[in-house]
Amino acid sequence: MASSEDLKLRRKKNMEQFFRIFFGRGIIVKICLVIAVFFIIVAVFAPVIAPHDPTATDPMNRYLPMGSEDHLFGTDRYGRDVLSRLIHGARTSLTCSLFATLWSAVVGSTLGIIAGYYEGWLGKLILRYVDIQLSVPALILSMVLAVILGSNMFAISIVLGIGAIPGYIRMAYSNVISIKENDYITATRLIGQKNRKIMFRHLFPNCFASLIVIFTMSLGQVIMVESSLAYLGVGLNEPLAAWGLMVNDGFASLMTHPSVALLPGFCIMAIVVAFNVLGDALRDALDPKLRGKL
Amino acid sequence: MTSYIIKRVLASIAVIFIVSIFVFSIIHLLPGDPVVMALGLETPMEDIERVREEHHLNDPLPQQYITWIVEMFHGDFGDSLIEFRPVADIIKERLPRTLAIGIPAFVLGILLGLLIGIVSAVRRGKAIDQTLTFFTTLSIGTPQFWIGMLLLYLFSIKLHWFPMRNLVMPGESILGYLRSATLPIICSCLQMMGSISRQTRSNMLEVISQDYIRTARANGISEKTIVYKHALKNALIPVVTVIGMNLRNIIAGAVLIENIFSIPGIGVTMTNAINNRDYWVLQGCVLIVSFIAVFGNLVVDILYGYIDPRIREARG
Amino acid sequence: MQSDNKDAILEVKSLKMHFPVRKGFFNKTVGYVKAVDDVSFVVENGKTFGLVGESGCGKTTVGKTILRINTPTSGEIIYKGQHIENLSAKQMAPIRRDIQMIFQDPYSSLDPRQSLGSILKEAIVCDGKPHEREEIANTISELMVAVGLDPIMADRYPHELSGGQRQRLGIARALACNPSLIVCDEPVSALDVSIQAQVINLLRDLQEKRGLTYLFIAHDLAVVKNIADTIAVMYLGHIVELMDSSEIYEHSIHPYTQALLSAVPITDYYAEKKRNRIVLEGEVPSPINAPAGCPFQTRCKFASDKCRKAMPPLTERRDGHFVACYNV
Amino acid sequence: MEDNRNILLEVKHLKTSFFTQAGEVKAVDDVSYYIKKGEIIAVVGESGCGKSVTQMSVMQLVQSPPGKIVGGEVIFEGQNLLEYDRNSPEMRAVRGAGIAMIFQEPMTSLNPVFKIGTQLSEVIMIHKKVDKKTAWEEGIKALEAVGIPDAKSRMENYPFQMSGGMRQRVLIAIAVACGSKLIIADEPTTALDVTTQAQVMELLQSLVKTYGTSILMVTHNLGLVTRYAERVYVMYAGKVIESGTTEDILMHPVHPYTKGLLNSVPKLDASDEERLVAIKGQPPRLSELPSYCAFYPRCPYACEECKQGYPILEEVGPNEHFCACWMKNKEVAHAE
Repeated sequence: MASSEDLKLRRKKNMEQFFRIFFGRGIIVKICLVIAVFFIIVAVFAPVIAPHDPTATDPMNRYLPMGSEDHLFGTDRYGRDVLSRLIHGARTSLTCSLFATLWSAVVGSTLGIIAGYYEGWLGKLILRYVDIQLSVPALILSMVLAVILGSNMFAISIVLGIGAIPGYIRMAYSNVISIKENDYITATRLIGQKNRKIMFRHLFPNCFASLIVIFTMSLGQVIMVESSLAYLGVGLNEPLAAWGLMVNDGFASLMTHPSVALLPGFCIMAIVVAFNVLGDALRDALDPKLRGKL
Repeated sequence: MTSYIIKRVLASIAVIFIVSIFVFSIIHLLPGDPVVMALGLETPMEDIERVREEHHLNDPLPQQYITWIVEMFHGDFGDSLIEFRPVADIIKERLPRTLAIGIPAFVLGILLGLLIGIVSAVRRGKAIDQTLTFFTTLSIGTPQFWIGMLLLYLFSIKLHWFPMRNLVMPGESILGYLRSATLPIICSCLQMMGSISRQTRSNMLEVISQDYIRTARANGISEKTIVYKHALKNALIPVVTVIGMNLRNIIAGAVLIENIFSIPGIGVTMTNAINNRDYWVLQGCVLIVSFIAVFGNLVVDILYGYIDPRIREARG
Repeated sequence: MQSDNKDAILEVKSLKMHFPVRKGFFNKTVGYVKAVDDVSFVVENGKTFGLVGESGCGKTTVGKTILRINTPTSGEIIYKGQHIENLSAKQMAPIRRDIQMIFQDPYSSLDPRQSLGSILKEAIVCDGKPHEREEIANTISELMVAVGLDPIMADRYPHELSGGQRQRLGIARALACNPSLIVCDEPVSALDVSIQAQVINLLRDLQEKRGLTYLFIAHDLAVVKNIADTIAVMYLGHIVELMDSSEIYEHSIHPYTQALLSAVPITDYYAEKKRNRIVLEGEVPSPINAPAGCPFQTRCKFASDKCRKAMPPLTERRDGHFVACYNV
Repeated sequence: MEDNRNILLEVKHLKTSFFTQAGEVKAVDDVSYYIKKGEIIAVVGESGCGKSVTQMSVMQLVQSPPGKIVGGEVIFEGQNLLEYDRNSPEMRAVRGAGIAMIFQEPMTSLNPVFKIGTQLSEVIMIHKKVDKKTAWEEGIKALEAVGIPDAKSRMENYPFQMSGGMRQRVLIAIAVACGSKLIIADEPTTALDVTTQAQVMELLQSLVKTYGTSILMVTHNLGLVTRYAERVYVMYAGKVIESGTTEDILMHPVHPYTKGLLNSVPKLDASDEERLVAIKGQPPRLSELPSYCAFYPRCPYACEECKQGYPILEEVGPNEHFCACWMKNKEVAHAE
C-alpha cells in the first residue's frame, strides 16, 4: 500500500490548506475562536472559577456598583454576585444549547436524508411537517412547549431542539436531492449496494460539510432562543443562573444599574456572533466550492 | 400559470387548516385549568363548573375544536377568559399596533439588506465589505431583546431622544408615532436586514462569476451596467424566497420587541395568554399570525413566478 | 431483426420508453416524450454494439432501460435468455452485478469522499459473499493494474486524479463485479483526444482478455466506428440504420446517416477537400409532439407523402444491413 | 515578415500567469501569432494548454487576481491593446465591435432573465450609438443574417426557449450587427451536436465571404481544423510548439506531439481494425512544468539532448512552417 510518509505528507498538506482558508477571513475569525474557547472553558470550570455561590442572596448589599472590592461586577436586586452568575450562566446556556443542537442535528439530518432519498410520500410528509412547524411563530411554539414540558434543563433542551430541527431537515433534503443526481450514486446501486448503506456511506458524508456549518450557526441561534425564553420568564426559572433571566431581572433597574442587564446580554451576543463567524469560516474551509453560498 | 396559483392557494389553505389542528391540540396540552387560573383559586366549584359549561370546556376535545372552527367562520373567535370580551375585538385592537412596527421594519429590513448585500458584494474583499459583513453577522447574532434594551438605555434614558414606552399610533399623530416607533422598528428590522444582505451578497458573488457576465464584458458593456443590470436581476430572484421566510420572523420577533418597549400588540397578548392559559385568545392570535406567514409565503411564491421567466414558462 | 443466432447475449424487441408530460391542475398527462419508440437489436457475446446519434435521440435512455434504471413502457429485453423487462428490484438482484455501466462525466462518477481503494473494495464486497482482507487487497491491486493505474494510488482521492485516470477507475469498479455486459454511456466524450485514445485501447484490450460485451453509446461517429463491430444510428427514438461498422463510411444509404457522416470532418487534408458536404437545415423536432411517420421527414430531401403517413420499418437490405426508409 | 498591410491582429511574445498558493502558473508562456483580414486560422491543443487563456488575454478578460498579463504585445489594427487599462473606454470599444468572442457553453452564455432582443440591442446601442428602436431593427436584421427563422418573434424569446445551436447564432449575430472585424470562437461547437456544429461552422465561414471577417478558431477537434482553417498553431503546456499551413501541419507534421495527436484521432475513413496509437502518460500539470521541453515525459523521441532548455521555434519548411523541438533536424518532416 502507499508509503506512510506520502500519506502523512498529503494529510499535513490538507490540514495546512484547511487552516489557511479557515483563518483566511482575517483577524475576526481568530477573535471569535478565542471568544468561543474562552466561554467553553468558563462553562466547564464554572464552579471552580466563580468567586461566590451564584444563588446566595445578600440583602445587605444589593445593587453594589461595578468594581466594588468583593464583587467585581457588583450585585443584583437580591445582592447576588453578578460575576458568578455570569459564569454559571455560561454553563447553563452552553450545556443546554449544545445538547439541543446535537440531538436535533442527528434527528433533523436523518429525516432530511430519508426525505431526500425516498422522495415519495414519506419525503412529502416530512417536508409538509416542516412547513407547518415553520408557519407557527417559533418563539410562541417554544414557549408553549416549555410550559408543557416544564422548565428544567433537560426539558428546555428538548424544546430548543424541536425549534432547530426544520433547519437541518431542509438543509439535508436540498443537499441529498442534488447529490442523488451524481453518477456515483447510480453506480453504487448497480453494484448491488443496499439503500440504507447508500444513504449513510455516500449521502451523509457528502452533505456533512454543510451540516457542520448549520450546526455551528444553529448553536448560536439556540443560545439566543434559550435566553429569549428565559427573558420571557418561561424557560429556566429562578434562582438558576441563566443569562436570559439576568437580563429580565436587570431590566427593572435599567435606569439606575444598567450593567446588571447589559452585561449578560453582551455575553449572549459575543458567543452567538462568535459561533456564526466560526460557522462561516468552517464552511469555506470544509468545502471551498460552498464559499459565499450559504 | 392560473392553475398553478389555484393549486398553491388550496395548498396554503390546507396548511392553515392543519396548523389550526396543530395549534389547538398543543395549546390544550398546557397544564392547569384555564378557568381556575382566570377566576382565582378561592372561587367556589359551582361557578367554575358554570363557566366551564358556558365555554363548552367539558366537551370532548375534537368537538371543542369543531365548535371553535365553526364559530370562527361566523367571525366569533371565542372570548377571553381574562378580559371577558371577544377575541376578535382584542385582535382588531392590537394587531394594528404590531403591524405598525412590523411592516415598516419589514420594508426597511429589505431595503437596507439589499443595499448592504450589493455594496459588500461589489466591493468584495475591500475594507467596506469586511465591516459590512461583520456588521451583518452582528445583526444576525444579537438577541433582539438585548439590542432593544441597549437602544432604550442609550437613546431614551441617557439622551432622551425617544420615549421609553407607550407607542403613539400613526392615526393619532405622525410625529408622535415616529418618535415612539423608531427604536422598536430599528430593533425589529436588524435580524431581517442581516439575513437578506447575507443572501444577496452570496448570490451576487455567484452570479458575477457566471458565463453570461463574461459574455457581457466581451461585448464591451461597462462594468457598472453589468453589475447593476445583468447581475442584479439574476441575484435578486432567490432573495425573494428569503424575504418570504423573514416575514414570519418579523411577527415572531414582535413577541420580544413588544415586551421590551411595552407595546400592547399581538406579541404581548400571546405571551400573557400562555401564562394565563387564556385558550381562545392564544388560539386566535397564533392562527392569525400563522395565516399572515402562510399568506406571505404564497404571495412570494407567486411573485417568484412572475420575476423569473424560466419559472413562469414552466408553470404556464 | 438480425438473425437470431444462438450466442446472442442480449436481445431487445420493439422497446418503447415513453415519459408522460403532465400539465394543468390535476397533473393530467397531456402528452408523451417518446424517448425510445420501437427499437429492436441483438448484441452478440464478446462483441461491441455501437449506438450512435445526436442528443435527444434516445440512445442513453436505451442504455438505462436495459440496465433497468427505468422500467420500459413496452417491449422485451432478453438478457442471456431471461426476460428482464419487468423484473422487480429483488428479482433483478442475482443479475444486477452482471450488467455494469461506465459513465460520461469523470467528475461525477466517483464519490469525492471515498478513496480509490475503498471505492473498489465496496464493489468487490457488495456481492454478499465473505471476503478476507488479504483477498480484497490483492483484487484491488489487480484491478488497478488491469486498467493501467499504479496500485500505490489506492489511498488517493478522486480530486487528485486527472479525467483519464478517473475514467480508468470507473472501469475498474465495473470489472470488480466481473460482469458479462458493460453499458458504456459516452465514456470518452469528456476526455482529451490523446487520453481518449488510451481509454479506447484499454476497453478493446479488456474485451479481448476478458471476453466482455459492450453496448457503446456515443455521439462521435468516428469513435464508435473505431471500437464497435456493429453500429445502429438513432434519430428521435428510432433506429434508422443498422450495419457492420467497417462498411458505414462507404456503404451507408440512409439520408440521415449520410448527413451525419458528411458533418464529421476527417483529418486527411486532400480527401477532406474532395468530400461534398450535406448541411441539414432546421432543428431536431421536439420528441413531445414528434411528427407521425418517419421522424426525419422534416429535414429529409427525399421526404414524400409515404414518409409522412407511416414510420418506415427497419428492413434488411443485405446481410446484416438494415435501413428504415422508403426512398432509399 | 509579411507586409503587415492586411494583418489584422498580431500577438507578440504574450505571457500570462496565474499567481496561486502553489506559486506562479505560466498559463501562456511567450506565445506569438498573427491573423490577416478575411483569414480563418485555428489554435489547436488539449485542455490546459493555454489556448483559451491566450484569447482571454487578448481581450483583457482574464480574471485578475489571480491571473495577470506579465508580458508581450497585442497589436490590433496597429494599436497595442495592452496599453489600454482593462476597463478603459478604448478597450471596451474594441470588445464586441473590433473583436467579438463566442464561447463554448451556449447554454450559459446568454443572460437567462433578459430577452434575446434586449441583450442584442443593448450591445448595438453601445457600439453604434443608435437609439433603442433602430438598435432593435438592426438586431432583427442581424438575426436574419445568421439564419434564425422568423427573427422578429425570436427577439421576444428568452435564451432558455432556444436550442444550443440557435444561441450560438445569436452570439454571432451580435458580432455581425456590430460589424466586428475579427471573431474569436473559443471552442464554438464543442457542446453542439455534429449536424448543428456543421451549420454553425458553415455560417462562420460564410461571414468571411460576405463581410471579410477574420475567424480565429480555438479547438481540440482536428477535423474542424482540416475543413475550415487555412493556418494552424498547435499549443502544448502554454507554448506554441508547431505552426504552419493546414496542409503542412496535417500531412507533414514535424513535432512529435502533433504526430501523436494525429495518430490518436479515430479516423472515419480508416478500416476499423487499425489500432489507435495513443500518446502515453498524463497531460502536463502547468504548476509543475520542467525548465525544458514539457512534452519530454510523453515523447517517443525524448533523449538527453532535449533537456538542454526550452526548444525555440525554428523554420522547418516552406510557407512559414515552424516547429519547436530539438530532435526535429534528425528527421526532417518531408523525408518521412
